[in-house]
Amino acid sequence: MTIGIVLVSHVTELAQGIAKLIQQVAPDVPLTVAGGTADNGVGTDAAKITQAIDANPGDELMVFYDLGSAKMTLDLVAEMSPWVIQRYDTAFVESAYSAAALAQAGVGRSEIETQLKPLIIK
Amino acid sequence: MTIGIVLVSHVTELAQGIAKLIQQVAPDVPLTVAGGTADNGVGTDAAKITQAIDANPGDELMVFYDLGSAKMTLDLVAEMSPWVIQRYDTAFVESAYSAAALAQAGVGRSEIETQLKPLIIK
Amino acid sequence: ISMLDETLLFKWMTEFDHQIQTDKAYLSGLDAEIGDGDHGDNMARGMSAVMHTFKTPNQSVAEQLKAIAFALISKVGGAAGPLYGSAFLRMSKAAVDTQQLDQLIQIGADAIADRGGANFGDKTMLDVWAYVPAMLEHHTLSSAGLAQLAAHTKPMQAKKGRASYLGERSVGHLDPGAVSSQELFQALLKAQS
Amino acid sequence: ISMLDETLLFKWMTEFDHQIQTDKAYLSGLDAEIGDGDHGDNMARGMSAVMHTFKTPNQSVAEQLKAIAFALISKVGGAAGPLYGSAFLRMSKAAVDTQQLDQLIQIGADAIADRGGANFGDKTMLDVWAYVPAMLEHHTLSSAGLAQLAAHTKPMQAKKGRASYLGERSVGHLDPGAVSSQELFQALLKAQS
Ligand SMILES: Nc1ncnc2c1ncn2[C@@H]1O[C@H](COP(=O)(O)OP(=O)(O)O)[C@@H](O)[C@H]1O
Ligand SMILES: Nc1ncnc2c1ncn2[C@@H]1O[C@H](COP(=O)(O)OP(=O)(O)O)[C@@H](O)[C@H]1O
Ligand SMILES: [Mg+2]
Ligand SMILES: [Mg+2]
Ligand SMILES: [Mg+2]
Ligand SMILES: [Mg+2]
Repeated sequence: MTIGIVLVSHVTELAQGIAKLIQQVAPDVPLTVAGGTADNGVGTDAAKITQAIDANPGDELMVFYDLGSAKMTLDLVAEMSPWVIQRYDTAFVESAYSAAALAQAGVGRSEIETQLKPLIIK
Repeated sequence: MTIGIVLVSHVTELAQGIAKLIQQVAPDVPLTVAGGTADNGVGTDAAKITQAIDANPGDELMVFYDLGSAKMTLDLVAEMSPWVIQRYDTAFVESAYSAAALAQAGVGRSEIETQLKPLIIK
Repeated sequence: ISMLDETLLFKWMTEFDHQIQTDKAYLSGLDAEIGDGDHGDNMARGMSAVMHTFKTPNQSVAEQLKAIAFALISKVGGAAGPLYGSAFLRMSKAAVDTQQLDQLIQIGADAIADRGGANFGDKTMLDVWAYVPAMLEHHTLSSAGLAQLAAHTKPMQAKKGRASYLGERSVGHLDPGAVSSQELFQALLKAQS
Repeated sequence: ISMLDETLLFKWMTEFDHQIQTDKAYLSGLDAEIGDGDHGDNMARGMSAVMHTFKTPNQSVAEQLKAIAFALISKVGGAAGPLYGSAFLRMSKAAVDTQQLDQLIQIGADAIADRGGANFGDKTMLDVWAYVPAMLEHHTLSSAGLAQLAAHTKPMQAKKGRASYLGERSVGHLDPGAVSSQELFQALLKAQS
């Protein structure tokens, strides 16, 4: 079961920036992002999120997000999706970075989740 | 005493992305960012951080960062700086957003710090 | 008890769209006070997409509600998207069994509560939606009553959404989502009259 | 007890620069295992800048150490920048009063501990720096001893820096900063011989 990471943000650059940070330490972890509205304004786009989920080749997806409305759109999309999707209410940048570094080292999802516990803040 | 916010990240796009998110809710809060190395690679640049601090017109600066090495460069720069600089070991995106929204509403630094307490994760 | 048929649904959405387009700047202005200042623009974009869904002919109420839901989910771009969207989506599923308006609105309110995790008094759109079903059932729904529901959010402290980041400073402002919901149900009254 | 004068400092940095440029890929490779794979590149960039500082003529040891510190702080771009940089900066301040090498290195080690908040055994460069002053004092500093200090970081679990994110998975790998520090002091031995 390979772990994939999905980042959902209100801002395109923010999602892409975290991706850049993560790819450096986790080049082999499947990573896809959804950021901003359809016209790249500040907000979330259900279609972009769906695409980021569908395009991620990971078997189990760990999804991180910035603010509450991204979470709600994500939940809506996840409910309609056939994939294994787990959403984390953790510090966005820090938890995505940790999860990626651990996944790169071959750590499994439940062990990663244990490590993410102290980062739950929302 | 106006509050200014400074974002220090390993990645240019990440700092700018958070800035975009923040400016929407806190258009009047002075905000400056330092992201990436001098050649915009992944890392931190003391000169960029110094510039972000010097260019911020706020009287007291609240500084948020992503990873530990940004923190160390920031501390070094802050020690040599004549300004009032406070660094927070909090969830990067979430705490910068909260602080900005509160500063925009006219809330003072000590009250903002109380609200940031649950976001201390590093 | 009034029923939701295709005609009423079309009139309702037409009135709501009209109101939202008119009040776009006002709603975004409310959101600027305690949020990010886009609620009117979000809803205006969403309602334009909703009006497009009526171009598909001969849709049942359930089909039409579903199309409305997807338009809102796709186009609003803010928290109001998944919230209004979930309400209409759940209503569309229920509409296969019932067209009774109070029941449908109750189902929509439950969907909003489930999606957002808000309680009554959290200064959200739920503070309007939650009270409308009983008013419909008892034929007491009025424009003044709806205005009062929205006004009640003013002294509340926000516990959900962007305004919750402001803590006590969210007190003293109307919740933009509550005001757009007030307009949604005022549009229903107009459509019924 | 050996003293740090302008000549030794120049030879030391020249040897270190040479070693770092040679081992750039090796050090980045170590960092790729438990970090972000840039430590060799970072140090190589930093040391090139350090060598430039020797172009300014007639600098005292204190002035030269300060110039080295700023070159590292400005150019390394990773955690090693503020760490090595703080060490040399604090050494430059102390060099006004003492040029005794063991004392200066001790001051550098303290600066690294203060800047990074690491303890002994946290799998960082401190696990090399911390033991060098006593070895210098007792004339037991050797290339083999330095290699052993760096090797000791292999079974350690990282508690600081990027490797700490890996928890137990950081065990079994050399710490890249400990290895570059090993090379720093091996360069000192060469410069003294
Ligand atoms: N968790 C929630 N539960 C219920 N309603 C919410 C929640 N979060 C936000 N809202 C509603 O959404 C409105 C804001 O909508 P909008 O401005 O479109 O979204 P955003 O905050 O993403 O910009 C708020 O005024 C509030 O009524
Ligand atoms: N808090 C710390 N205290 C002491 N040394 C540290 C600390 N953080 C990192 N290091 C050292 O820095 C080295 C990594 O340097 P480098 O790769 O240049 O930085 P980065 O991790 O920012 O890419 C580690 O191998 C370790 O020796
Ligand atoms: Mg809004
Ligand atoms: Mg918005
Ligand atoms: Mg590195
Ligand atoms: Mg690095």
